[in-house]
Amino acid sequence: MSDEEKPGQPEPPAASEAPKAPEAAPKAASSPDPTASPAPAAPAAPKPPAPKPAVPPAPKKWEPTGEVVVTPVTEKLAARFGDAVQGVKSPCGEAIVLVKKEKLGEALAFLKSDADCAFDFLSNLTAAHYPVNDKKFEVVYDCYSVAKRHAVRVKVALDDGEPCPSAVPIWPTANWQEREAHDMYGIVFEGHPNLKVILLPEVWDGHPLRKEYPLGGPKEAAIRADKFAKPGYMPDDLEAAERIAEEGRRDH
Amino acid sequence: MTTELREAAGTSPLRKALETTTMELNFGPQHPATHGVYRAVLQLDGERVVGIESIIGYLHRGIEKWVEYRTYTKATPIFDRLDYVGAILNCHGYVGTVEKLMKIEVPKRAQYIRVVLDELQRIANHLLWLGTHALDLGAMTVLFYGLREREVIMDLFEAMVGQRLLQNAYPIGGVRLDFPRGWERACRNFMAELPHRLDEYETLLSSNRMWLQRTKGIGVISGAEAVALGLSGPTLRGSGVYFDVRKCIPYGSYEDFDFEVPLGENGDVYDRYIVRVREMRQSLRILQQALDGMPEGPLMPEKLSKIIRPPAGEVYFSVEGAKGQLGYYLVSDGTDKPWKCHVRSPSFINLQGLEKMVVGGLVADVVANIGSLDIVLGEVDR
Amino acid sequence: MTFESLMTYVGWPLIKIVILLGVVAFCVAYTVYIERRLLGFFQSRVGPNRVGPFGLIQPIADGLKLILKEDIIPANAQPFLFRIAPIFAIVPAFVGFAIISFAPPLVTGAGVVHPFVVKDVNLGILFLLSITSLGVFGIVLAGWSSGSKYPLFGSLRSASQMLSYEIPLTLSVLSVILMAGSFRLSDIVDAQSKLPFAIPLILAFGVYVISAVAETNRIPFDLPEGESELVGGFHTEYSGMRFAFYFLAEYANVVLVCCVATSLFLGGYKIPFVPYETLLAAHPILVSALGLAVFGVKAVLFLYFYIWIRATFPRYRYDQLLRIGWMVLLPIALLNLFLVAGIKLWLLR
Amino acid sequence: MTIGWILLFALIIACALGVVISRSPIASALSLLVGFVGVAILYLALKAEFVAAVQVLVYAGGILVLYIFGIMLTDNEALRLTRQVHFQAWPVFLLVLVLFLWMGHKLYHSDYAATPPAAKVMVVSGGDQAETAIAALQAQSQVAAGTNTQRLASVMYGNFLYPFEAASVLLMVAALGAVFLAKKEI
Repeated sequence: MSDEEKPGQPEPPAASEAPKAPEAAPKAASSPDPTASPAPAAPAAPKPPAPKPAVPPAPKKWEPTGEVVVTPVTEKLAARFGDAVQGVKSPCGEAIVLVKKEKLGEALAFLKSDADCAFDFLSNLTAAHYPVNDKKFEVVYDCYSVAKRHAVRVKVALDDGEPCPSAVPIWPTANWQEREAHDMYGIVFEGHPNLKVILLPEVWDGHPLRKEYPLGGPKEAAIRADKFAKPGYMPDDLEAAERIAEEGRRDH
Repeated sequence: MTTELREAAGTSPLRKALETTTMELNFGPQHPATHGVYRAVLQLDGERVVGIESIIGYLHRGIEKWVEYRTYTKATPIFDRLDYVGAILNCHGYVGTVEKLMKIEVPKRAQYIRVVLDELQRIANHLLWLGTHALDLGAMTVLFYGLREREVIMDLFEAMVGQRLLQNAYPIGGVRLDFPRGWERACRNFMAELPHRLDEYETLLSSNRMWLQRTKGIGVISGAEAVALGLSGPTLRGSGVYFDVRKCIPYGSYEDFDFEVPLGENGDVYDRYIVRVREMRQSLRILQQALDGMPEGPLMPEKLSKIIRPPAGEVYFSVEGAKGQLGYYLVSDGTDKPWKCHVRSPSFINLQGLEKMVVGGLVADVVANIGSLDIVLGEVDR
Repeated sequence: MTFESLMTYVGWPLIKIVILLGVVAFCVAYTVYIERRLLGFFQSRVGPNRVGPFGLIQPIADGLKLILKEDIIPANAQPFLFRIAPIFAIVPAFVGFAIISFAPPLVTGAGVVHPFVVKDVNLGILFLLSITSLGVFGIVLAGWSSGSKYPLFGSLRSASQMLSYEIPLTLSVLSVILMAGSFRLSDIVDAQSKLPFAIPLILAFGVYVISAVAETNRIPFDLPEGESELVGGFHTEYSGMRFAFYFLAEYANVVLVCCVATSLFLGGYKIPFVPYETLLAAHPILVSALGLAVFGVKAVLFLYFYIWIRATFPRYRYDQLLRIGWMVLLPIALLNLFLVAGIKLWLLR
Repeated sequence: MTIGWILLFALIIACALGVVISRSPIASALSLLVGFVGVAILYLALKAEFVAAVQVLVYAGGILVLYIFGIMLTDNEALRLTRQVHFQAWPVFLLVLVLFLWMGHKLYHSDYAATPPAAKVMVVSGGDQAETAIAALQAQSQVAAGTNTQRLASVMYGNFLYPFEAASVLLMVAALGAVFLAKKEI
């Protein structure tokens, strides 16, 4: 047990260096209006930055380490799509390519239909949120070929609210996984047959896996705020709720 | 002639009464055959299913969000709560992912111990599945027999790691403790007993005409359809597709062992059933080899920092879970907490195949098909 | 009206009915207990063993619990039908016992005969069939009046199942009637003095057993209440006492079927292969007591067989069940009937 | 005793009316059930146990269940909106009344024990008066003496075998026709 406890203790601000810091900005933007679910407010754009002392100065971009892995599949993709396909560094030797959004549908269809690639099995589809990057979202496709037994990961970077072509026509298995990514990140998949909530309740506000979304959700943040409030304090002050939630998060 | 009659009835209320409509049946979320809080809205024409809409998320606990606020070590036990009847396999998937990302070399003995526990867990999972599946189809005795054997495995787990259901079995890097004294003998006793028990179940089910009538030719899904739908594990192999992560993307020393991957032919409920039963026998083979060829050596790698801080980057790693390919997509930002962790849960994706299996069948077949998918709602909803 | 005639027409039947009702209710309650214990043994577990020695008071505890529970009537239900439906189920199940002779008649001193039957009706078996055919109303009305879809499904299935299986059941009973030449149950039992009908009428016996399992809605034919599909089937919405009525009705039907099978096919209170005349030499009370015991043993053995089936088999699907009824059992029953009629006409002249 | 009979008759007639008048189809079906049972009691009183048992077995336990089966599968609201009794109700009622009076008159004034449409009476009632009718029948055919059931059987399968078979063929045709009509497409 002791080795589990230790990492938690020496946790000065050093632990939350790079990407966690700029959470504050989009959070402040989203918190007053948690109902903006499908296309949430652009981070920090309409509102002045929240007055927070803890905001570190220069947000660093999220950069993977390691080196780019080249396999016959990535070569073939590069040959076919040229600049639209770009290798991504991997710390553990995985073949990853970043495809431009315009070419994504074409590239995925090519991966499925090409005789050498033959990626008939979409193993995993998910999304990720990098608030500090230029393009804030990534959709990740882990393709596997049951026949050829090789794998490749295709990624596409998206702006907030930018639609992504649906992979359902290519791999039917993408159906629920895209719905889940839509639930969790608010990514809109164009051409999806039935893009509606799957894991969340139908009336859920916001997209929980976005980084600005507090653990426990806005409602719980408000409840926490209420608990610490003085008598007569209005509990709908979401600023304070966020602050308390942040404290709670640090406690974890 | 009939249409003429209908036309003759005109627009009178009588005509309205003569019209047939489909019936909407709410199947779950509290229903004995949904194995948890799964809800399906069935469109029925008489007893025939013409449409199904799956509604899930009743057990969604936001594990993926939660993990982002935990250190890598502290996140480990959370994943046991996904598939709570195959917890060790979840744990293996997660620690394997971190190990792959950090390029940690797990000692050979630890790998073999993991194989032993994994396969025991797989057998335990399949035993519970067999019992509940049989109970869904009305054969209640098999459930109690299956639980009886599973109990032995639970006791083995308890002796090994101190927990029965949610074991938190592996730390990142290896295993915590070696087999306790006498454990191996107890395990071998169980392994000697199980084949006879399996024969017993097969006498009760595989050679039972009623069982065959309820399962053969029901919920057929072809290999190509199954691959396109992303099904994996016994559900996919029941359709005759050779895809087992242990063989195709080997991990954790599985390449050392000699075992077969049972395949079905028709992709029906029976094939999925028989694949799982045969898989248990193959798991016994692996167990035997792992116990016989157990290497000596350390249980944890020598150089492993107490604070797990992987390099920034992303990784996808999958193990053969009890239900299928159990994958973890992990993004690290170089800190001691994951930036993102997504679980490719086989139950969630296999459940998509249900629509293909049940439409056109009867209500009773819905139950058989849900049973044959072997879903655990903790894993579907995460 | 004299006292004696009053006793003959009202008193004795009433006393018999009261005794029979008590005994049957007791037997039914303990059938549940026996089933749970036996299932426990079949499934390598214990079964109820906490309430009283060996859990013997368990049925009483269960009954008390059910009586004390709230009687819930769903908002969508049709209250009147919902209330009376359980009565439709339980009355036929209990009335059926009226014609069964459990033991040889007790002959006392001056040639006065006390038959061990409430009323040995002339058309006994026909009466039984027609009364039990009314039991389906309890199920159909329950499903209809609950205002819920699972009970509706259950009762639809039940109605078609009971109608389908009544025909082979009746045909198999008909061959017994042909052999015995009478509808009267005591005549049928007497006709089996030498040999139980189960041996010459093995086909009819098989058809009867299968149809009876289906008529009483038990595994493998328990589709109307197939719990993994229809939750509880027709009684999903029932609770408390009204649920207990259905529960009792089901087990009363099981006991009834066991008793009827004993009377029709297993020789009733006759000891197989032992000439009845040798027994008559003994004391009359002994004869009756022995007959009662023999009847009980046969019925319990049949019950054991029933429970054994439940522990072993999975459930059929609805369409398969109907197919078996119409395509397999009905032709077999018809064939058997023709065979028996032919034998009776030409061989046993 | 007579009061009991009058009550029974009243019940049967009330149930018969209930079948026709009731708005709710399920109530109609239930009145029909009570009516069937009441008629069965009448048969029992007339010593036609076989007919009584068959009445309950076939009509109450079989056919009525099919009716209810049908009712359960239909849209009840639409049925409730359908008018059960139309403008022709009163003329029909008068006509039926006339028919009943005529029948009563005929029954009251005819000495049917002597004339041989006895089989009809036999099948319908099987009562005490029918005993003489059977005696008359026995004179012209080889009807065996025995219980009520046996005699009914020998009449039905002896004298009236051809009408009986014709009726069954008719029923078979009706059943096939019903299947043909009910099937969506053939």
